[in-house]
Amino acid sequence: MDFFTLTLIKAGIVAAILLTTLAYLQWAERKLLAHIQLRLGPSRVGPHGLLQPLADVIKLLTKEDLLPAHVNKTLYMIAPFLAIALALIPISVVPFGPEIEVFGVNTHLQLTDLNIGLLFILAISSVGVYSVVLAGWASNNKYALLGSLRSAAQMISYELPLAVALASALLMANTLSLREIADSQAGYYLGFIPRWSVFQLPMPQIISFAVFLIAGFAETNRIPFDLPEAETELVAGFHTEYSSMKFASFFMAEYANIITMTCIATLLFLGGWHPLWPAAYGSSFVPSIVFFSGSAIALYHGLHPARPKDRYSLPAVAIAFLVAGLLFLVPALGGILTPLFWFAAKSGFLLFLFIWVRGTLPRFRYDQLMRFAWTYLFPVAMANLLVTGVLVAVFA
Amino acid sequence: MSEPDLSSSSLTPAEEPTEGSTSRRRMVLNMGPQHPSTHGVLRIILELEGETILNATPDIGYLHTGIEKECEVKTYQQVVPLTDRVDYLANLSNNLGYSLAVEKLLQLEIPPKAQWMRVLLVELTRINSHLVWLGTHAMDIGAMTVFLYCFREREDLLRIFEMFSGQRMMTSYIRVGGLALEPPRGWEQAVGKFIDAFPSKLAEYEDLLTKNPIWMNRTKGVGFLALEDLLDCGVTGPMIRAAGMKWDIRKDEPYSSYDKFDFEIPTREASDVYARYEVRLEEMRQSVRIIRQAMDGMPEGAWVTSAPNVVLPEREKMKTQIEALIYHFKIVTEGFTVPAGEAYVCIESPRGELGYYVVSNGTSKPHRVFMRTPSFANLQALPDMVKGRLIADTIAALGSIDFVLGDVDR
Amino acid sequence: MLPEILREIPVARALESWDPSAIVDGATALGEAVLYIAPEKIRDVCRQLRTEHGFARLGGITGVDWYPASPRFEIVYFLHSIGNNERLRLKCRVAEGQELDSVTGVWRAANWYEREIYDLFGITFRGHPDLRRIMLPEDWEGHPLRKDYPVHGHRYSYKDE
Amino acid sequence: MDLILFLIFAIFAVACAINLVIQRHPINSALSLIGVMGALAVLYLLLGGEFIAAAQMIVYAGAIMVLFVFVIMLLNAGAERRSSKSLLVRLLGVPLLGAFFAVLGYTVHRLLPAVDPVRFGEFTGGSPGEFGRVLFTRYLLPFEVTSALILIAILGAVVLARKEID
Amino acid sequence: MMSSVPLSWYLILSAILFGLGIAGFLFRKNLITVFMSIELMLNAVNLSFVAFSYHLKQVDGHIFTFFVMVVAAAEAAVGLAIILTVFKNRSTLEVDEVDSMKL
Repeated sequence: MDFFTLTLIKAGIVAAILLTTLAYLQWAERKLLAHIQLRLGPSRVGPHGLLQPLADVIKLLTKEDLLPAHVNKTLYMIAPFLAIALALIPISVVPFGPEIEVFGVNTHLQLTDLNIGLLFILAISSVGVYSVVLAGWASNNKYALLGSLRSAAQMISYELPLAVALASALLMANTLSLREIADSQAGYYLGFIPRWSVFQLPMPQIISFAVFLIAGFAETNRIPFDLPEAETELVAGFHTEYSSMKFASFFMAEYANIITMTCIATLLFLGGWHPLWPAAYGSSFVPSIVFFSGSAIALYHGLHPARPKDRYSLPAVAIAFLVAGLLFLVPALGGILTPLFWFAAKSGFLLFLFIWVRGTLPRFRYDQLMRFAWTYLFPVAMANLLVTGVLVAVFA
Repeated sequence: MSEPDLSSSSLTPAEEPTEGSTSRRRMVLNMGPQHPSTHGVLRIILELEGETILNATPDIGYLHTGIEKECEVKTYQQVVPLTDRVDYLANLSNNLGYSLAVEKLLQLEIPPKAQWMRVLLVELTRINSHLVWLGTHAMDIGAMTVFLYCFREREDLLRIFEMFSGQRMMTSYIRVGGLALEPPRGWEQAVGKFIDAFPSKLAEYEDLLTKNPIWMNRTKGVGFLALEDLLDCGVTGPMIRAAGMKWDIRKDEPYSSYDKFDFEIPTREASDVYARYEVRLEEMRQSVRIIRQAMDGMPEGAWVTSAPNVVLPEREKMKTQIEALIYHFKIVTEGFTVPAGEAYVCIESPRGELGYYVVSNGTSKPHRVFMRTPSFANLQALPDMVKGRLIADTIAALGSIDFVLGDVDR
Repeated sequence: MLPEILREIPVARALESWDPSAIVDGATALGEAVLYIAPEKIRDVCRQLRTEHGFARLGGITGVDWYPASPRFEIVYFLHSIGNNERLRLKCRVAEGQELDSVTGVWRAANWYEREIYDLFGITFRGHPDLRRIMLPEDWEGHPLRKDYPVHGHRYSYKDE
Repeated sequence: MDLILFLIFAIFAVACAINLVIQRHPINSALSLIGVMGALAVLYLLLGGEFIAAAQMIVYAGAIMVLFVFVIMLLNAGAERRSSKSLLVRLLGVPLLGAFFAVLGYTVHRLLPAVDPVRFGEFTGGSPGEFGRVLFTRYLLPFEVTSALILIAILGAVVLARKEID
Repeated sequence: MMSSVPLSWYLILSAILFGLGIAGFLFRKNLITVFMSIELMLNAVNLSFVAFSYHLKQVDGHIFTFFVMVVAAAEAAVGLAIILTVFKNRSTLEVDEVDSMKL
């Protein structure tokens, strides 16, 4: 098939899935957070609030787009655009699975494979700080300015430990192509311990994984590092003056960044789409089992509904899960879907972590945040890099 | 409060220093009157260098409703609903303080059951107020979940208040002479259920905060003010107990038969935000203890005093006896008269010393009601707490003062 | 001129011996002691009470308007000694237009209370560091807690609107 | 394809550079400079410099320029004052500059020996692997010297920007 | 061949950018803008390095570019620190006004 056509099809699929995930990640966050806090979360729009993202989008689109009088207009308009663009670009080099064959066409489950894929992501994300800085500056508002100053300092500071943590994982993978990085983690020690980066010899990258996650929290401005938009201090930080879709784009950018971050973590540290244990021990049946048990649970609750409307919604969910589980058992599809399942499961777990932490921790103070980056995170990441380097040099 | 620099604390909003002046790097930030963490309409004029606060000037009065003036045109009993609106998170404490002052002027004897009921309700109010404080304070520092946990328990409390008075917040349940209504059927079960469950809920909050390193980083050593300064600023309540002063009006000048209850006064030495947090949490535990004692030893008897010229007669009597009807008519139309004189009564509200100074000129309306509200005095200590610290510390310090703007502005 | 009834209060006796002209009157009612202080002496009396008699706390200051009596105002100081567990009320009778010494130098707590009285009663305190309106807007006319201030029918619009 | 990409990004770079020079407010100039750097990164990619293109974005656009923007925001530096220039300068400045560039371009074009035009993908020596190999063998000494320089620069910056101890 | 670009075009672009850098350096008065003009000149030179590197099919030009970047980073750190200090002492960024050696 023609390269352009193929890329266009893949781009369409990725964009559709990514944007849906963005919308539903927000729904999932609200729902999960609500359950952590012993409340229900969105439940009015659609069954279990499933249409809430749609309602939000409609609401935000139809809201009046305010342009405050005192802003620097050009930069004020550019900033949210920049934010969403720079947040969506990196996903183009992320591989979601191995090479597959669909309708006789061999292709990678990836938009494009750059041999400097990781550098590309770093390059794009390092520019991402401008959207925040410009938004704060252009708003001509003191809270926004303070927020963006904080943000600039924070993102630069945490980029260092982040990059160093990546470097130690790269030392073992010995490539910058994300697909090759994931492939370097295939296989198992003793037949069952996965050779993921976090377990890989000579130096398991657990420490750099932790550093990467913490710095990732900071890079994406999530609690406990959400100082640029710390609402109780700076009202809403850099996007205080934004409304309507411009405001929404900052939020979408934040969630897109989180998704990118979890994808990189999965690829670099958790072995990408490689299952937790070998297919010989039945790992390829895991997705079906998961979906079937989900289906059974939904069916059980549908038969004993807590609320009247669950009588219909939960069996519907059960049927959907059943179909999904059966799809994995179809030989032609199973080969494609199983790696995707593992990739999504690992990223999903990390996303859950992001939400969980938000429900648990308070916020750092600005100076504590900077001190944490420079006096704990960075030295730890450096030491880990050194040890990894020595061990790789000795054993390789 | 130290002597403010008049030249720099100008009230014009967000005045930009003039170009080329040496103070060009100083930024004036208007925190409030609409700001997520000023809990109402408080405005703090912050002078910043970077994020360091050079000077903080609170500007109050945005919620000034002239309650003290309004009291002068209401009859004595009509003032009670106004006191609800002073400190709207601890309205029963305000009801009690005012009622005690008027009762002192009238020299009324309150039956034991009413007194014990009052203690119970006021302690429930203390828990209620502290829950709102803990929730919003934790929310300010970013711990969102604690906020919702606290409001879950507060909801139970508001239901109990509704059960007693028919109102969730503006209860007006404690009146001059006793209580407004007979305690409802089943209040023992409702209150009992709450205080049985509450200690485990407190433990839940503590799990999320007390040993949390981020929480400790944010609160320990923040908002410190030495005991002498606190006394000098007129600060009372949990804040002064967190500085090591073991002083609680419930113990030192017992009112409403608090002397018959057994409880501890928690104190800490550190005088920072964390110490205030610990003191208030411990106070909630002590309140549970007091409530349990009040429930176990609740005396039998009348819930309102027998003073026909002050307290409305029973419905049945009013319909059958002419004296009762006359009293009812007189109290409803013109209120009861209070002998000329003045009385100052202070009680320990959740925020500190809550004093009511009532001056009577012998008519049925007070000549002057002065509310010595704790938040007003406590807020004066804010500038000294935050000078030289960061913006984020202001948020923590503000939360630790636990002021209510209605209480500040009246 | 210490009234007989105050002889039993040690603080009153001590003040009397320190400056006989400071106390002009006094009363105890309902178990609360009230001393009427000569307005020009109030700051010295407060300082004396704080340093010598342990009244470390100023509970508050307020005013009472006895319109149309003369002198019209009473300024009431609520003093408290935590150490002795003792409360004392000082009063100054002030005529309209008469100034009073500020006690902010004695207790910092007096700052806002005096501003409040300045705002709501219109009594000026000499030596106050920052005597501005506290509750009402700066350009408000009149002093609402005065008895001759109308309760109804007042209109106000913010100047900069 | 090469030509189109080159033209797009070359014109973009020049436009940004001109904007840098004529803008009065430093923040606009800084953003223009970031535009120039982004365009140059793409041109590096066209010339086979994969690593250097990424480094351009990470180091130049992502770190150095953030520092600039940060300082501009911190100082809240206002727009430059307009200076009074003579009429001659105003009228002739821009055409003269254009003419100068034309002459310059012609000279460069003429002086350069006829070589093969640039074709994308012909030179792959700029990949990170190749780059690293040369950097850490042939250029090891300069590399170490540069790291010492960076260290000294950090110390210098800290000393300069530190608050006065009073 | 229509779709390829002569090497000289890269060099001309580099020259133009360099010239604009000089123009900015000479005409601008704001210290920070002057500083940024210098960065623009460095970038222009980098482009020539990379272009020559392509011509010679050697990676050395890239390495030179890399060193230039590192030096530029060091320069920016120190330079901006100096600008901060100048602004702190004189509260201006105009080149013309920063003309005395001492305050």
